[in-house]
Amino acid sequence: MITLLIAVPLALAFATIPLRKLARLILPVVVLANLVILFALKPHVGKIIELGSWPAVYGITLFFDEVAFYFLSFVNMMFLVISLITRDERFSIPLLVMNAALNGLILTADFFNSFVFLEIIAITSYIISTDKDNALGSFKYLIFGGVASIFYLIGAVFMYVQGGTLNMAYSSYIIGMSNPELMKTALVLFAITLLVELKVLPFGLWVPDVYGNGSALTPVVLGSVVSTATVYLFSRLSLTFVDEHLPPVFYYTVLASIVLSQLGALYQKNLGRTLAFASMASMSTVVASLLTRQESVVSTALFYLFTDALAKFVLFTVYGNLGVANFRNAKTTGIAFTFSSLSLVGVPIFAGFWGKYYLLKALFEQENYVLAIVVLVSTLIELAYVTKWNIEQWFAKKETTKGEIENIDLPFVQKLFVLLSALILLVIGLFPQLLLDKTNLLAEKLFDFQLYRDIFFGKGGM
Amino acid sequence: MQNILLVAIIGSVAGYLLSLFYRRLGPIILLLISLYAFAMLWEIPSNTAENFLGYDVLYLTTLGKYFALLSLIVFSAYAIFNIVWIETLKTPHAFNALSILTLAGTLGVFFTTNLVVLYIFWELTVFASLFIVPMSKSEAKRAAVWYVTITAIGSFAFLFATFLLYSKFYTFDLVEISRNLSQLPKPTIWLVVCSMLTAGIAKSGVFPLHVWLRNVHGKAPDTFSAVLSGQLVKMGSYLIALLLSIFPVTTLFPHFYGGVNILSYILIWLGNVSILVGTLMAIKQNDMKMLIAFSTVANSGYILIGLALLDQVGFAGGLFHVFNHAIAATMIFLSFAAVVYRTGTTKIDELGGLIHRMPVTFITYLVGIISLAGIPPTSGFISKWMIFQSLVSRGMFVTEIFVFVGSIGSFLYVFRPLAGVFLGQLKSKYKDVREVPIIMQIPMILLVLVTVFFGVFPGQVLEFIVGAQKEFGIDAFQYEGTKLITSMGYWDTWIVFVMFAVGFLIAAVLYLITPKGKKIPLEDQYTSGEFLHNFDLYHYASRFYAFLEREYGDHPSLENLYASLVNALKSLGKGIDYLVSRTASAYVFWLGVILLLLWKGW
Amino acid sequence: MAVAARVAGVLLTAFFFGLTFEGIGRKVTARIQKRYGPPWYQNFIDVLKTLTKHGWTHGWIFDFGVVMALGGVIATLTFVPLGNFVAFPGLDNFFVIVYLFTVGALGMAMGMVGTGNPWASIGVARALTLMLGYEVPYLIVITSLLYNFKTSNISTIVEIQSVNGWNIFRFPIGALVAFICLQGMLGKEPFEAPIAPAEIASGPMVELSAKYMGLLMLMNTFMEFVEISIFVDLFLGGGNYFEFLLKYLTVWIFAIMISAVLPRFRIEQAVYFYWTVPLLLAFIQVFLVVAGM
Amino acid sequence: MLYDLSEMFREALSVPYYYLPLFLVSVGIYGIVSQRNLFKQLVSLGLIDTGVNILIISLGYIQGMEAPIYSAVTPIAKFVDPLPQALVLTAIVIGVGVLGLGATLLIKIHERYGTLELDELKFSKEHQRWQEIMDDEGDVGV
Repeated sequence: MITLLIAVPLALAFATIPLRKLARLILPVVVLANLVILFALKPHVGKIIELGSWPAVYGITLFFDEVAFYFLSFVNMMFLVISLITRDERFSIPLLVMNAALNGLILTADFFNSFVFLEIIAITSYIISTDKDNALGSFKYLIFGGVASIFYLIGAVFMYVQGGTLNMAYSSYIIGMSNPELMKTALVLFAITLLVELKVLPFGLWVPDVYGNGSALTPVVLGSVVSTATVYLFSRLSLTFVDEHLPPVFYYTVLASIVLSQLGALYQKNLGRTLAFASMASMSTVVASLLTRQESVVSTALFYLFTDALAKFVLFTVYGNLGVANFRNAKTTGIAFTFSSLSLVGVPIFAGFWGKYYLLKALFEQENYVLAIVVLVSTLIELAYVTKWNIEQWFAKKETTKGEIENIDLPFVQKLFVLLSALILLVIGLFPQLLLDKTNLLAEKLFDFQLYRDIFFGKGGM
Repeated sequence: MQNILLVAIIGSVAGYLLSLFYRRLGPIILLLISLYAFAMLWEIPSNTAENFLGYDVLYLTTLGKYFALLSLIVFSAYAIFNIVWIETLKTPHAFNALSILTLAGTLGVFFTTNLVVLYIFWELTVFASLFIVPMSKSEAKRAAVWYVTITAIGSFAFLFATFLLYSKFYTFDLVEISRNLSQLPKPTIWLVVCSMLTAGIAKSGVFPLHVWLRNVHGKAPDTFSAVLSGQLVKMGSYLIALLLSIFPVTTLFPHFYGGVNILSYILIWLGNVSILVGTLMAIKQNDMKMLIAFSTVANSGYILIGLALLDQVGFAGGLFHVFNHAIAATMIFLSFAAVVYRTGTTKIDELGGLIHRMPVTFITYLVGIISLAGIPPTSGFISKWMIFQSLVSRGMFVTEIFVFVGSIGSFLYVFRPLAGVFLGQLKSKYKDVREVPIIMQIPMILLVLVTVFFGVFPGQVLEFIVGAQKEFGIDAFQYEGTKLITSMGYWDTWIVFVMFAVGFLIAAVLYLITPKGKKIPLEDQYTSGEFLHNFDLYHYASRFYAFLEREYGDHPSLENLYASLVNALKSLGKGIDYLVSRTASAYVFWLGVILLLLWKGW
Repeated sequence: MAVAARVAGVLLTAFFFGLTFEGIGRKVTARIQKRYGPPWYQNFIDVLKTLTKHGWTHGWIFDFGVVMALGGVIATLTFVPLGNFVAFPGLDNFFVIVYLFTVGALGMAMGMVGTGNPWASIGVARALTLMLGYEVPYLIVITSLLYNFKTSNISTIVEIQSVNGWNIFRFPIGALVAFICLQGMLGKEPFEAPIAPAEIASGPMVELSAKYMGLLMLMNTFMEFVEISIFVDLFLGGGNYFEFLLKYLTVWIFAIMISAVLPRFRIEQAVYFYWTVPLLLAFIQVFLVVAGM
Repeated sequence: MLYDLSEMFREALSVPYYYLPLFLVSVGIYGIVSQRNLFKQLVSLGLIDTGVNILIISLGYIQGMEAPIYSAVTPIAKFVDPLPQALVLTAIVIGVGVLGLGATLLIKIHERYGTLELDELKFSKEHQRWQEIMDDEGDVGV
């Protein structure tokens, strides 16, 4: 049943190639269907699905647990919103394919499959990032992604050669038992690939050119959806299957990335690029927290991830459609923008505050002062430019003339979703426990390799 | 307390909606909320704990009550003044809503000893006020960014300390923390206390984090400057007072000089430098609002010195100075707002002679500066006297230099707007200026009365101060009625006031029995025997203290230092941007390098 | 009632002896400058004459300023101990007197600038700047005394001196500094720039006429009286009423004699001077006091 | 202890059939780093791809074993590992997709800027932005 999440969008994508218009209409329906299936299957979490009835060791398997469920729901909901607000039919088919691949990426329990899905996501991302005639940025992304993905492939094959199976659970168990050092090497290879998608600095240098090109679609899809799915994969690989920390150099790179990308954002004179750098910084913060491998920190990192994705969705949608806006003529949009950006910084009563609050609390409980200070310093820098851009747009100098009136505000549907997201941020800000309970659960499951393994071994067995 | 906060928060939404119909309703709602809160709060005894939205976080200390009541006075005056003044704003709705929200936030700060709740309300205040700042002048946009950034330096340091304490004690309650604080190792205590104080220092505009005040106070909407200087800055002083008194500072830190511990001594030095910087910079300003902004820096220094002394007299003096400066700054900024309302400029040398057109505004300013400069019989003198007494009794002579320079210097700078704006030749441009409407006059007159009243009968204020001192185990300041007593002697505000009246009476009688003078126009002047065709220029206002200014004209500037620091950070950012703008080839190279690094280990 | 009598006593003393000593001062100056000089009662004539003439006023603030100036100084005067003759025992707090004093100064400054004449503004600006100069070393020296005696009541210090001997001998450096500052307070050469008749047409006084002039002359007399009295009380041991007046006259003549032979500093030179030499000396005094010598 | 790179190299160099992938990947990386022409960069990416694919196949190679084809004559279980070969097939397909997409993008870039040389591209991008600014100002003027 869960297989439909991958099969249906993929099949429909290829079926509608001749009928682009139809694809645009089909996209929301498909995503909605995905959501329905998901929620229908919610009682059945904690299952594996073996395709073609091969035992898990040899065959292709999907793994569906709470973590996957929540990530899938989030990704599909974001997709639903995106599909509703996008009017550009050029990207409907790539979006369908991407949806399939994202679902696949989250569900799969097989190294090589995850590589394939990752590549499909990458290719569709390249296509989507050509929005607004941005072929050059897209090409840059392609070179980055292309080189990086090779490491993942090597990693996957490496796991196979050492462990004798491509199944994540089995091969990491076997290697973990026989030679944990090898497991770590493979993880380093995987991580390098994922860091490109996770926008950590030396690897995320493509981001400003791709996000900052003025498109509304690209940064939303890449920033809010793809990154989230990648975080899932990254946390699975680095938390569930490995018991050890990645080499410290990763941690330091990510820390540097947080501060440096904030500085990059501070310098920018273009709002799009500022937001691009900001999303690099926040994603780096999430990665840094994941790298600490502490359950409480990881839980808050996920909290931070979800609220951040939502906030970035609002910011990029507003920027993509309006550019540097004059909010006096678009008050609702302006309020949504301000709420989201304040949430991004972590101003109290917005969701982002609790993200940073729990993060700091967890970090201090673990006595991890370095990351805490880095987070505080980066927040300070972020605060400066976010304030600047908010004020710039609320107190814009130019008075709008009558001719411009049509495009001074978002269209209704977008405005609705933007406002809705901002309100969700506010509600989570007022009742953070709603989300925190979930992320605590997720973090607990992420760390529970025993459970993951038991599900497999109970089912398949060697 | 919960009710007050909820009313204020809901009121901010109501203020927004109602001002959509009629913009003057917003200030009226603010006024009503302030009055309601004042009446409610007056009845609540101190040391009351209350729930807020089901969390047991509100706790009213005497100190908090004192500051909250003071804030409400400032906000009430501000609200009344705004009823008319609001007409000049382009965005009255947001202004009203955010003003009320600022009140809510600031009251929240005073109502809690829970560090996180305090932080939340603190940030609420900052962000509510942040968006008010650029509402009238577009130059204020940059100022607002500085405001929020520098305040955030403080509040993040505070947050850091909060979590550090949490990781040690697993509580956010300040009272409980202070009980166990001495268990921590020394460096940690230093780190925690200094980080927390940073928030207060940044907010109250004490050196070295004072740089935001000039532009924010100077360019914010005119009436809001009154709240900024009279109220929001006091939030910082509140935090300093709370932390210094609730932590057992005197036992935690070793004694240094004259019965003052080392931490207090450092704070006193910050206060000293603030006074010096604030005074000298204020003397230089040609913009009257910026001038008072720097005076706020100097007065925050006074408050800090008083509070850091942490004794019977000095601490009380610091707290009393909070009251005085809040009221005085509000009066001064409101009178400036009145001037700007009629003339549209804040430049001292563009104005002149307004006393002949706006007498009530002038009186407000006059009493304001008398209090600010600490001249009896206004309340401003009492606090200065207390601080002086404490300093002298400890023999802190170096600090005295700064305090005296600040005190005499304040005569210099407050006289500059007095002479340039209100006195001197009336500019022909402003011949037809009228006094501001009666509604704007009301708060000004009320504040004048408040200042003089508490200058003569300081009992009520002292009661709060003594309460706060007792609460934190400091020896209480002694007073009997209007007689203020210290170990080095006492004085009686009432007798001084009476003698002042007697002296005045004698002078008035002398004046009245002597022949009456003949009224002649301002243009009828000694002109060194020259024929003057333009009396607009016969007015000494620009570069009033030029002979003094040039003595320290090429002083080092902290503002420039910070600006260049930001530029340095930005050029780092530019470096990152350069990396981005290079094409892919370079990056893969980097990728390789990183990979190698990984393999070699760290 | 006794209080009222004492207050009247102080005020009348200041009036009669203040004016008389001023007259004597004029005589002394004239003799130093090889002139004959006016009679000793010339100042009484001046005050009475000006008070009976019709003058001009530039508006209510001018009138108000004059009244405030005189009223403020009178109020200050009532708290000043004349040796052991004190109107309000225990209330002669040094800081109260110093700050009450500024009410009069502010009134005068306000009234004079209120005339609308820029020379007055320049004069006031100079006066305030000069004040910034002399007050700092002065206050440092005086507070070192207060610290030493653990009281800020002037009459207590007077009493202590009657037992221990005069402070001018115990604290000679402090007395020197205080006297240099006194010269500035009195506005005598070389610190005369705020008035400087030849430069800025008498500065604050430029627009004064008739009774306004008279009232301010009175005010000036009282101000001088307060300033010198504090010096006499703190350094010369105060003494009884007549001793006090004698000491007063000595200090006054000394100051007059110095002023008669010196030219004037430019204003920033004066501030620079005060903040270097006297301030340094003041700190030597402070060091001696703190070290217990 | 992290995995030692020099160890890995020594191991790789001891096996002759690793030489080719190593060479190809090195050439590819050098190409991407040094070339200022976008098309050449893409080709370099292709070279790396190929190199890695060969590497994967060689990983599955076992000395002296036969091709993994079932027939009557082949002895059972004397095969080389067939799975890497299957994986490589997929990888090749994906690689082709990426290269194809890259080529498409290059065509678009060429259409827009008229060149694929990075140095010229930079200039023309600058030029274009300048042109846009001029256009905007022209609008305001009119």
